[in-house]
Formats: sequence, structure tokens, C-alpha cells
Amino acid sequence: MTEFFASSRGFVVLLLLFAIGAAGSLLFNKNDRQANYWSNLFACAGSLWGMFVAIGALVAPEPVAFTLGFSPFSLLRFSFLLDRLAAFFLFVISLIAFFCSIYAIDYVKHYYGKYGIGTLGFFYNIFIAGMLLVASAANGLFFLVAWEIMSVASFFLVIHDRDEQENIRAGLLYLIMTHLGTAFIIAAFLLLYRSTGSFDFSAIQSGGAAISPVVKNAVFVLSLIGFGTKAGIIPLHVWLPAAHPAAPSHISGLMSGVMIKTGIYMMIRVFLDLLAPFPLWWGVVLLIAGAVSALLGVLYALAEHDIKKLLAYHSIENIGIILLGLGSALTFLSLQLPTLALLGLVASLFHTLNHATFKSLLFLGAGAVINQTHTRNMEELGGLIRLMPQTALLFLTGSMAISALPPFNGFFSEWLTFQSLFQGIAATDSRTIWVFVIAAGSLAFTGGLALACFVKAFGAVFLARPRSNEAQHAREPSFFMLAGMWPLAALSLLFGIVSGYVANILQDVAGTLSVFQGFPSPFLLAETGRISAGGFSFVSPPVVFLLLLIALFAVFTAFNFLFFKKQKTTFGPTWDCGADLTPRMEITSTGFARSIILIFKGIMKPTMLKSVECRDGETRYLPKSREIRLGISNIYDTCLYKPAQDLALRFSLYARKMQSGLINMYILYILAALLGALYFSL
Amino acid sequence: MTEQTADSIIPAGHQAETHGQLTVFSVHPAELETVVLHLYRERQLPLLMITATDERVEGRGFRIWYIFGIPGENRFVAPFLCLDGTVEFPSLAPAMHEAWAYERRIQTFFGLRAVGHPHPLPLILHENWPADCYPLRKDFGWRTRPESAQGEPYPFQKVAGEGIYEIPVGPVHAGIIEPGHFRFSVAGEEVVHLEPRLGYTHKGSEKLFEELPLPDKIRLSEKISGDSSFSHCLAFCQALEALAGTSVFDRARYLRVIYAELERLANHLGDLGAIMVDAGFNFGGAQCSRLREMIMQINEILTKSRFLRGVCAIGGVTKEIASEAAARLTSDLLRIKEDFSGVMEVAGSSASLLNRLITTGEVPMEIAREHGVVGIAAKAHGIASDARRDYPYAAYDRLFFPTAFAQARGDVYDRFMARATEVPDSITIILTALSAMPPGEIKPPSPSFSFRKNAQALGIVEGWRGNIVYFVRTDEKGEISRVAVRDPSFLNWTVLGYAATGDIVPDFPLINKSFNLSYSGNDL
Amino acid sequence: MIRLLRKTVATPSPLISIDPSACERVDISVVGREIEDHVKRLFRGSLAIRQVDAGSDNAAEQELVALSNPFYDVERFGVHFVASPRHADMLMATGPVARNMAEALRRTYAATPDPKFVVALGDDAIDGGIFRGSYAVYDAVKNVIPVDYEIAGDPPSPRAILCALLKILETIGANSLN
Amino acid sequence: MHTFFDILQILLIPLASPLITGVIKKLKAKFQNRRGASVFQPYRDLWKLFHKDEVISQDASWIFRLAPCIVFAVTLAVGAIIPLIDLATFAAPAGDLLTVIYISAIGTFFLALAGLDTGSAFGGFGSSREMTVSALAEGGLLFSFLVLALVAGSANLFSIADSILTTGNFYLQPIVLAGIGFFIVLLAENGRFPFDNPATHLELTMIHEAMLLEYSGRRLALMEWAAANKLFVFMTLGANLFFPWGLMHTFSPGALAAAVVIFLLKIAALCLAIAFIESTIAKFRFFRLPDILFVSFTLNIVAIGLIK
Repeated sequence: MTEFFASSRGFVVLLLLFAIGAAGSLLFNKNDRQANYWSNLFACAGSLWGMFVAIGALVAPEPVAFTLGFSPFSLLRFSFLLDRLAAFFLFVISLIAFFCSIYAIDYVKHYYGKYGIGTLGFFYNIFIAGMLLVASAANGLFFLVAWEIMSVASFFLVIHDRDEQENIRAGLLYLIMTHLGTAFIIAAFLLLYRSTGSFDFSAIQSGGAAISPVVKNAVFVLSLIGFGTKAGIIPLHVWLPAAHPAAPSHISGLMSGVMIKTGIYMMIRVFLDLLAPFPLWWGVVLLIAGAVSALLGVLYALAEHDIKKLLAYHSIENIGIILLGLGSALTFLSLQLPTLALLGLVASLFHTLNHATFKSLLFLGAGAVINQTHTRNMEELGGLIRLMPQTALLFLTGSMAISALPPFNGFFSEWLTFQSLFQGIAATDSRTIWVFVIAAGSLAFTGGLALACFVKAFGAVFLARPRSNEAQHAREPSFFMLAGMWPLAALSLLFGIVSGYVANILQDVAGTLSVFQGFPSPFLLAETGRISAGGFSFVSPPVVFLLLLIALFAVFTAFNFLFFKKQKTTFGPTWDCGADLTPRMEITSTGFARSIILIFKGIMKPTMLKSVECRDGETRYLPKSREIRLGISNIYDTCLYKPAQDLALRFSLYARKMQSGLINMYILYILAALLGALYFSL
Repeated sequence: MTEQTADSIIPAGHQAETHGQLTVFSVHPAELETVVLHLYRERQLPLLMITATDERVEGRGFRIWYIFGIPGENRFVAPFLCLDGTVEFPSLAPAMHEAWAYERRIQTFFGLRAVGHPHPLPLILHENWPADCYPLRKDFGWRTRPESAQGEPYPFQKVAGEGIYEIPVGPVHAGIIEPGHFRFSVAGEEVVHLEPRLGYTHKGSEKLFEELPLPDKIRLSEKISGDSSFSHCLAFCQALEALAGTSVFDRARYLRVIYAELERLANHLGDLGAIMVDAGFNFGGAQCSRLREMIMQINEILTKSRFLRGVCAIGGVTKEIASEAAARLTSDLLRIKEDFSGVMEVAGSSASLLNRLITTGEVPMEIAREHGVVGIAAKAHGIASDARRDYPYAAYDRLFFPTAFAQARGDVYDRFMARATEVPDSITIILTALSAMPPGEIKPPSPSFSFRKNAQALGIVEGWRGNIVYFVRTDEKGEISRVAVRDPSFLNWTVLGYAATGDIVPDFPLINKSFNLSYSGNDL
Repeated sequence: MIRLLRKTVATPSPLISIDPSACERVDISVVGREIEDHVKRLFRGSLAIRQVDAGSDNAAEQELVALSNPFYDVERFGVHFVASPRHADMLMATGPVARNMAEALRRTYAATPDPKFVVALGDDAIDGGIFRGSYAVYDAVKNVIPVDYEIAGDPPSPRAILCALLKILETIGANSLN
Repeated sequence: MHTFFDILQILLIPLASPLITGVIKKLKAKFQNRRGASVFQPYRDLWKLFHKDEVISQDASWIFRLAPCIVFAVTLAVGAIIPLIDLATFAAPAGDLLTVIYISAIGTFFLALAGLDTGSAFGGFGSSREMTVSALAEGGLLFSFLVLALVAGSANLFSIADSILTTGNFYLQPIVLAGIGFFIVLLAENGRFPFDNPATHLELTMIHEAMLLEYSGRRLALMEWAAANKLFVFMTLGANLFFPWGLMHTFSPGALAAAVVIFLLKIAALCLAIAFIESTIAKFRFFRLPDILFVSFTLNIVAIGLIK
């Protein structure tokens, strides 16, 4: 059975399901209801099928490879490779897409009559299919086509809610940035093609020895920028916190949960699979990029009061954490420590899976809130735990998971990441130890700050009293939305408790990469399902889970049923020192995080603008109005993108001067270009 | 100094009337601003009080008094305004910021409208009072308890901007202090605006002063602000003595100095301890509270009252300090001085304590001046205002008087140090007074006094917070018809908000404690 | 640091011992119901007091603060002052209940969990004292919230307050007092 | 035998923790020339609170009501998986340094949420401050353990204690540095000086107590008790990981007696240190606190440098 799914025929069915979903929803564009059900049910079916394909490929003894159709160009081949790594990413994408599609059935309803549901369904199906193609393509050109399909489809999804000018701007920024990234990727593949004569991954891999170190390094830098843009590595992240919140929430869940992971997938594929061996500094660069993205990501999240932007910044943080695992894997490989490298890679894959589950859960939860309150601004929310108890519980689960609190899954993948960094400190020499110390330090602070950030997010949205009229009238979301979220929450817990087994599977996934062939595995999966990092450390997730469960159960029972039953409980207003409380007296999310922002003022550059309007010229006391605006300054625009833009502008002005209109000048340029090309190709 | 200086102040064509130290003259509403601002700006005289009297029964309408002191000459000058048939008076608040709160108070309690006041909201009486209730008018019965009203909630200044929120504190505070409400607008931890709202301890004291029998009036003055019982009573008695023309026995003058300084000592020691406790410096807190208790016990031994109540009387004091008690007091104080310097040596060398105090709660000098701060808050700015030297009373003119404290940042540390330097000074003053005290009577034998009719007098005393001013007016029959009280807190409260702005919320208790203002003395 | 320690060591313990016989003279009156024995037993070793100034003149507050100084050290009897009425067993109200404070006093009472009791401290709190009859006060704490005990004095000295507290809790025993 | 110790360990932390706070309070009173409350006062306070009724805010949700149980359970759970008297317990599979840190973070998380839940301004800024301090303390905490793990070659707390016991002398300097770093975090995490003043009545300066202002009766008791447990757990970690001398290796009556006595001495020394700090310095300004926490982090980095 599994062989059928993980074959060319199975894959064709998969693509067909999405194609029908896409085509059908265009067909039903007139009827919102039909378009909605059609597109999302086919997306569900396709995702479900995708999970089977992935599982089939995972259990297959050999990587599944096939080619579909014919291509008009010799270099472009529609070839697919479903090795375990690709299968794992297929699985993650399908899993999240499945639950997002269930959720979408009810969520999309509030767009009825406002925007075309048909086009939404069309691009939605295309988008998921594009991601699946990206994860399974085995030819560079075909990959680029898939990559472009995914990017363009997601662009149209970002600008779906096009009444708001801000969304259009966000979409344009996304489009520009993603194509900038694509340009770098194209350059990287062209370089590889020049060295190996093929775009096929297998050919590149086998011809890897022929690639000169300079080209390799260039490919590394180009693809790091290219894929890093998609993954949202700081400072290439600028599009992410704008675009993710602009999209409808189930799309945001998919983009943040899985789309950015395609960047990670391709990094693993290109760096580890295609280009190994490689120099030490690659890993170091990835570690530093990870450390910076993790720490800054969470800091920017803290400064945010738009709930979806906050979550988007957390995606950047988590990409950082994934990069820490990946970076340590690369570093260990360069240092000839493949066992530890495997540990690092498993950590990054595990965190990829975990982040996909809880981040999509959080985005879906946020979507449920926004759907009810029509605002993303946390300063206007509050008190929703009484009105939306299930959503609150689900969001709380996601918050605990993303804050790496045991026994949820986030903890165990961070645990693995920490272990690989600790091993880096313990097992490497003075050249790299400080990189690992920085990385571990960044991860430690990131953990603490993420906890603070989710206390803020959950507190501001769900606790205390509603801060606005909209928040007072929220209701629990309808069936399919909850049905999309509950399993994700359950998975967040489940992947935590059985993380020993999951890690074991991921070890098999990672171990199939050629660089790991023939090395002992770092894990010992004992009967308690524990995970261990070599002999250095181990933890038993079921024991942790049971310990917490028993302790809580014991305390709760003793507290509520055994002792002190006689004491009465009365309810009264919150103690207010004898005065009246209004929602204005609840701490705001900006206020909550302001101290941390001020502590990191060197990085965050907090701003405070005061404007005071006096009563008249003479009295400066007791002004008529005061206003204070708090914020942080965008150092990326001012320090990186603005100068780059200026530079580009200046260059184009210069280029215009070169446009002298004289034929002989053009001939001179062409000659120079030819000579240069000749020089490089020799 | 001569009387001519005082007389030269009075504009030509005005009939001045002088009783004792106080010269009053009537001004027309149209020329009020010129006259008052002349005193305030050109002459640079300190404004002691603005208050009103209701003399409609005597056919004179309302009067509004603008009382200035002439430091060094120990004289006071008070132009006043007669409002006949009108309840409107020109507001001086735009030109003279100090007048701001006084005018609001007059407006609230007399129902007189300050025309041109920038912020004419009621003071002290909250929204549960009926709008047309003016307790200090003569036709308001002192036992009438007005119906509860539902007024508009007090419009605290709202700071706009996303993320700014408010912290309401009080009237029931977490510590053991008096009730008042503070409304912080904060950006995270930073206080961007603070508005205190008081009036929670308003007990109708000024009205009671008009109604109670004389001995009770004196008792009442001791309860205006319990921690300054003696100083308040002394200020009141001095005003009454001026009205009655009573002279005070020499020995009693010295005793008054001793008791007043004992009160200052107890409170300064208590405040120093409380500031250190609020900064979390437990050693200093425990030590200073111990020293304070020693003074309180000395008070109890000397006068049977820990707050020196029932000690001050018209014409003298009721409690004698016999020679053996004086000897014991001397030795006790010397010991306390030694003890105290030991504590301050440790406190002064604690880097963690100093770090908490220095630069915390700074009040800009200009704001302090324009709000007319007095006492400790003024000394922290190096403003040398001290009624003991400016308007010497009791025996202060004959005693050693220290120079003013000369720091000028106006932060918590300066207020802390202003107290710390006054402690040994007070002890020195007491010791000098004890040795210089002449023998003799301390209190006039008969308690019958007759006050000048249709007159007014002023009593001013440098309490431990700052100068306390009592303005007393008698009617046609020589009965006391109005007692206006100005506790130093009334002025210093107005700058507290500025002291806290820009600081962080957790530092506010420290800032508040460094002022340690009286709620009761403000609310009356 | 060393100077601090030296100063601490050099400071003699000023602790005042409370003589049970002296406490007999202290004036407390039971206004409301007498506290039941089992409640008293509960509070005997641990009493949390929330002080509410309902319009006092700050003298009583200073004496309450003095209870914690090294002379009286009220903590040794298991009595301590707390920041929130939610944590309190006893409300200690002072002052003649200014009109502006009445509502806050009521709210404080409501915010205090049972079993609780209220002590009116000082003459003003008992009947308004010198302010009785004034337009701006309600004369006595018991006119606003139920009062259980009254401690007279203007203000009562720390020693008297301490004695009264101990008497209310009837803990006057040789072991806790010397 | 081990089962007996395991059960003893689970019970010992909550049973003894109020005594620790009582002792610290007593020592502080002595520093202030007072007699102070009895060392058993916290037990009486808890007993009384458990018998009082509760007043709960109308605005509070189940988070507020359940948080005390969670916070307390978390301290129990952490208390069960750290080395206390002996080195072998059932808890070893969970006794990893990261697990201990992140399990205690659950308590912080719910405590902070409970502070926000009632919508009181005090609870709000209490949570904000708590999260600020604990977020910055995490680096120091994790790295001080990491120093030990690097010395011991294992991240398991029991192995760490065991290995420091035998090889600690080679690495005395880094261990002492990390110990200081840990002590700073201990003060921060438990709201002691110079971070927070556990004895203050001033709601505006509070951190931990501000979050508890709305609690009353038995839930307050549970919260206060949990705070005492947490302090005891941190003190135990400090005493047994950084200075593991005296821990019982294999059971014998003599070893047990020695272990108990030495453990008590170490805890007493820590109590004295805390009381001493709280009596001799002022609480720091809020925005100076991060500096101390970064100092803790840096000390540990230096310690790592010394090891390598």
C-alpha cells in the first residue's frame, strides 16, 4: 500500500487533487459557499494524501525517485526525489496544511461577499502544491519553477485582504524581497551548473568534488542569502513581519509554520547533501545567524502589539533556533564529529516539526480572535478567556509549547538544540567554543524572553477585562475552526511526550543523508522513550510528563477535595485601593515589555515622542492635552535597506551616464563583458 | 529694619491698617493684579496665603486676603479685596502660579468664582458633594450633612498614546499612611504623568474652628496634622496672642523653642528612617525608628503626651522642664546626637543607599519656585526659607541659628540631607535654649482673654515640614469668625507630580516619602 | 559594612517587655460580637492587620508604625501589617470617617476575607472625637462598617495598642511577653 | 530504602521550606536589633490562611484559580528531581539541568499570568517585572549549571553532584565563580535583595508580592508556600551542586547523619548570607538589576574560559 503512495502515480494523484481543488474553486468563483467548500475540502484531501505519500516515502527502504512528463528544455527535468529528508518535509507541510484547511472551512466564511473566495481557494491550493513540489524537486530549474509558484501564490494570498493599503504594501515588499532572494538562488544554481554541468541534484552531488572551494563558498553565500530571505533570517527578515500578518490567518499559519521552512529544507539539501564537505566557517556563520535571529526575533516580538506581527517575529526567532541546530551540525561535520552533527541536525529537524505545529496553532488561534474582534491590536483586546474559553486554552497550549515549557514539544527540541550547543562547548577546541558559547547564551536568553513575550501575549489578549467594545462581544469560533486547532494542540503535547520516538525517527531521516553514512548514532532509545545526547545528558519525556501530572493532580486533589473544603469563596471586585478600576488601568502589552526593550536599548533603539499642547502662551502647567508615542526604530531600514537603495539609485544614475548612445561605447561594453566571462570560465 | 519699609509697600491712596505685625489695606478688583504682582515680582515677597472670609452678616460681603511676609522684618502685609454684591473675583493664577490652588480652594469652599482661572475644578470636595455646597459660608450650618450627590467623575489628565496605561493608587494605601489618591500615567515603568488627588481626610476643620469653644479650638489646632501638633498649636496661639495683645513669658518662649525642636527631631528621625526603609536599607530604618522612639519617650516623660499635645497655651506653655529633667534631657540628647552621627556615618557610606537617593525625584528649580515650595522641599533646592529666621518667634531671635542647607538639585538625597543636617542643629538649639533659659513664670494665671474686635492676626511657625500659617479674624463682637490654616503640605503637594515625572514607578514611594507631606493638613 | 555591623552590635536591645498586669488598665471595649474562641486561636499566633486611615490626623498612624520599631517589635507576637485587605484578618480603622473616605472604607471591608474583625483605633474613630457633628465626617467607624473592638486614646500609645491587641487575642501569657 | 528516601525528599521540601523563610526573617530581625517573630511563624501564618475564607475578583478566570496549584505542584516536582540528601533516586531520568530550569519556568509562567488575570494595575506591573527579571536571569542560571556540567562531563544533576564531589578540587575557581553567578540568580528568582524586597508594604515597588496582592485565604497560602519551596529548592541546588560535600553516596546511618548535618549547615550559611545582604544594603534601582544579572552571566562565561 505504502509503495503506491510513494510512487510517481501516488504523487500524480496528489498533484491532481490540488489541481482539481484549484480549478474547481475558480469555476465556482461566483458562489462563495461552493468555492469555499470545494477548495478547502480538496486541500484537505490533498494534504491527507500528501501525508500518506510522505509516510510511504519514509518507510520505503530506498529513496523514491521519478520523473514526470517531458520538458521542452534539456536542462529542465521534472524529476522528483523523495528521500527521507524530503519525505519528512512533505509530511510536515501536509500535516499543517491539513489542519489549516479544516480550519479554513469556517474561517473563510467571514470573507463571503467581500473578496473572491474562488481566487483565494485557487491560490491556496496552488500554494500548498507549490510547497510540496519545492520539497520534492530534484532538479535545480524545476525547483526554481516550484519555488516561484509557491512565492507568487503566497504573494496573491498576502494581498487577498486588499482593502487595507498596508496589506498591499506588505505584499509588494514580500514580492520584491522574495524575488531578490530568488535572484541569489538562481545565481547559486548557475554557479553549480557551471561547475557540474547539470541542474540535477544527483549530478551536482556526484560532481561535488569537482567544484572549486571558491565557487562552493560563493554558492554558500548566495544560497544563504537566497534561502535565508525566505526563512526570514535577520536582517533579511523585513518582509516577514509585514506579509505574514497581512494574509488570512490560516495562510499565515501555513506561511509561518511551513513555508519559511522550505528555506531551511533547501539549506539542508544544498549545504549538507549537495556540497559536503565544506569549510568550518559555514557552520559558524549559520550559528551566528541563528543566534542573532533568535535573540533579535524575540526582542522584536516583545516590542510588538499586533498579535500576528508578534507571532511572525517569533517565527524569526524559531528559525534562528533551527539554524542553531543546523549550524552546529555543519560545524561538527567540518570538525569531523559526525555523531554530534547528527544530533544537531536532528535538533533542527525536530524543532522544524514542533514549530510548525505550535506556530500554526497560534496563528489559527489568533485568527479566531481577530475573526471575532476585528482587530489585531492587543491593546484593544483582553478578557477573552471567559468569552472564548476553548480558544484561550488552545492558545495557552501553543504559548507553553513555543515558550519551551515541558512537557510540550517545544521544550524537547530546544533541549536537543541546547545539547548540541553544549556538546560544541564541551567537545570542540578554542576556535569554535566561543561561537557555541554565544549561541548557547543567545538561546538561553531567547528562552527567557520568549516566556516573557507569551505571558504578555496571552495576558493581553485573554486575561483581565476587555479593553474595547469589540472584545466584549466575542464568541467561541465555530466547529471547523476548533476542529482545526484541537488536533494541533494535541500534537504539541503528543510530540512532547513521545519525543524520544520522534527523535528516533528523525535520526533515521537525517541519518540517510550521505554525509552520515556509516557512523554510530548518538541516541539510545531506552524503554521509557527517553532521549539522550550521547553520554552527556538524557531526559525521559514520559517521566517528566508523569511527574508534572502526578504533582499537579496530587496538589489539586489535596487542595480541592481533601483539606480545606469548608472554606467559603466569595466574589468581589478586584481590589482597587478604594477607587474605581477601568480597563485603562490594566497593563498594556507595550507597557509590559517596555522594561525589556529599555534594557536592550542598544539594539532596540526605543523611541519616545512627547507632544504637549498648552492651554495658552502663559501657563505651561496642566496642558490641554498630552500625548506620548512609544516605539522602536527600524534600524534595518535606516542602516541597511535605505543605504542599499540609495546606492542602487546612484548606480543607476551613473549607469544612465554610461548610456551615451554611441554605438562604439556599447561595443566596448560587450567586449569587456565577454572578456570577463572568458576569464572566469577559464 | 523699620516700619517704613512696610509702609512704602502700600500704594499711594490706600488706607492701611496695622495691628501688631500685620498691615492690611483694601484694593479694588481692577488694581488687584498690579498691587499683588508688585509685591510678588518686584518686591519678591513670599506669598504666605490667599484666603477668604465671609463677612456678609456684617454687611461687608466676602473678602479675599493676599498675605505676604516681609522676611527679616518680621512683618506681614496683606492687601485684601472686598466683594460686595458679587461672587466673582479676578484670578491671579495665570500670572502667579502659586495662587492656583488657593483660588480653587476659595472657589470650592466659598462659592466665589475665580474669573480667568485656567483650571477651576473643585479642590478637596469630591464629586459626591452637591455642586452648590459651600461649607465656609456663614449660612452653611456646621452640622448639616449634605445629601450624597452623583457628580461627574474627576477628570484626571489623560495621556494619549498607545500603550500608555494608568496606575491608580489609593486612597487606601499599602503602607500605614494617610489616604490620598495618586493617578500615574506610565509608559512601562516610566512615570510620564502623575496627578495626586487629595481631600480624603477633609473633616471640616476650618468650619469647626469657627464653631467650637476656645479650648476646643486649641485642641483642634493640635489635630490638624497630628505629627505637627505642637507647631500648629503654637502658630494658632501666636495669632491669638497677637489678637489679644498678650505677651509671652520669657521662660515660656524658650520652652516653646525646646518643644518645637523636639517635635522636629522626632519627625526628622522618623522620616530619615522611613526613607531608608523605602530604599530597602533596613539597618538605617531600624536605627532611626529607634532614635525616633527615644525622642517620643522623652516627650512623654516631659509632657505626658508623646505628641506634645496640651502643651502650648495662649500666653505660654503648660509644661515646665525642671532643672533635673533639663539635665537628663541634655545628657539624653547628647547621647542621641552621638548615636545618630554613628548611624549617618554608616548610611552615608552605603553606596547602594546613595545610589537610590541621588538624582531620584528631582524637581526642577523653576517649578519649585513657581509653586512656592517651602520647608524641607525648598531647602533641598538651597532656597533659604525658614520662618525661624525670617519671622523670629518664641526665642529664636536669641538663639544660635544655623545656615541653610545649600544643595541645589532638589532630589531625594537633598531632602534626605536637609533633614539629616537639621537633626544635630535642632539638638544644638535645644541645648542652647536649656542653658540660656531664664527662670520665671511659664503661663499667665487667668485663662480669660478678650480679642480685638473686627481685627485679624497672623501666626507663623516653622514646622518640621515647612512654615505653618494661621490667619485669624474676629468679628464685631470680638469672637473668632474665621481661622484659615495653611499647612506647608498645601504648597508642596503641588510639585510632587513633577518630582515623580521621568522617574520610574518603583521609585515613587521613595520620592513621596522624601517629601512626607501631610494629607490631613492639606485637606483640613 | 564592618562599621554597620559594629554599630548593630553596639546598639543595646531596647525591647520593651509588656507586663500583663499593666495591660489590665488598657481601655478596650467590645462593641460587636465577641470573637469566637476557635477564631481567636487561629489568630493568636498569626494576625495580619490592614490599617485604614479613614480621616485621621496621622498621629495614630505614626503610633502604629512605631509598633514595628525595635522597642515594641510587634512581630514577636506574630502580628504583622499587610499591604492588601485580601491578606488581612483585622482592619484597624482610625479617624472619624471623613465623608470622602466612607466608600473606600466600605470597599476595604468588603475586600477582606472572613473571618475578620474591625478595630476602631483612637477617640476619633470611636465617636468622632473633637470632629463629632462636623458636616464632613460620619463621626464613628461603626456608623460605616461593623466594628468589633474599640481602643481609646488620642492617640493610644504603642504600648497601649500592643496591650489591647494582646488582650483582644487573650494571649497574655508568661512565655510570649517577657 | 531508596523509596523511603524518595518519599522523604518529596515531603521534606514543602515541610521544611517555611522554616527557611522563618529563619531568614529571624536573622533579619536580629540585624535590626529586634527579637522578631518565632522561626515557626510562617507555619502559623500558613495554617491560619488555610482556614480563612477567600475573596476572589470577579474578573479572574480559571487561570487565577488554578495557578496556585500549578505553581505549588511545580515546586514539588522540581523538589523531587534534585539531589537532596542522597545521590540515587527514582528521579534521575528527569534530573537534567535543563529540565529543572524549564519546569520551574512553568511556575513563573503561571504566576505571571495569575498576576495579569485580575486586571489590577499592581498585578500587571508585578508580572511585567517578574518576567523581565526572570528572562534575564535565565542566562545566568543555565550557564552556572553548564559550568558544572562541563566540569562533570554530564548534564544530569546527580552525576554533576557526584562528579564535583570527586573532582571538584581541580576546578575550584570556575566552580566558585559559577557559584557566585548562581547565587545572584537565586536572589533574582526568589525575589530577594537587591532585586525585590520580600518585606515591603509598598505596592509600587513590589515584584513577587504585587502578583499576590489579589490572593487571599488558602490560595494565598499555597502561593506563599510555593515561594518558600522555590527558595528552598534553589538553596538546595546551590548547596548540593556547587558544594556537594556531605551528600550521601551509599546508605549507612553514619553517612546519613553526616549528610543531614552538613546539608543543614550549608542551608544555614545560605540563610545567613541572604539575611546579611538584606540587612546591609539597599534594594537596587529597577534598571540596575539587569546589570547584576549580566554580571552573573559573565561570571559563568569566565568560568567556562577557565575550564577550557
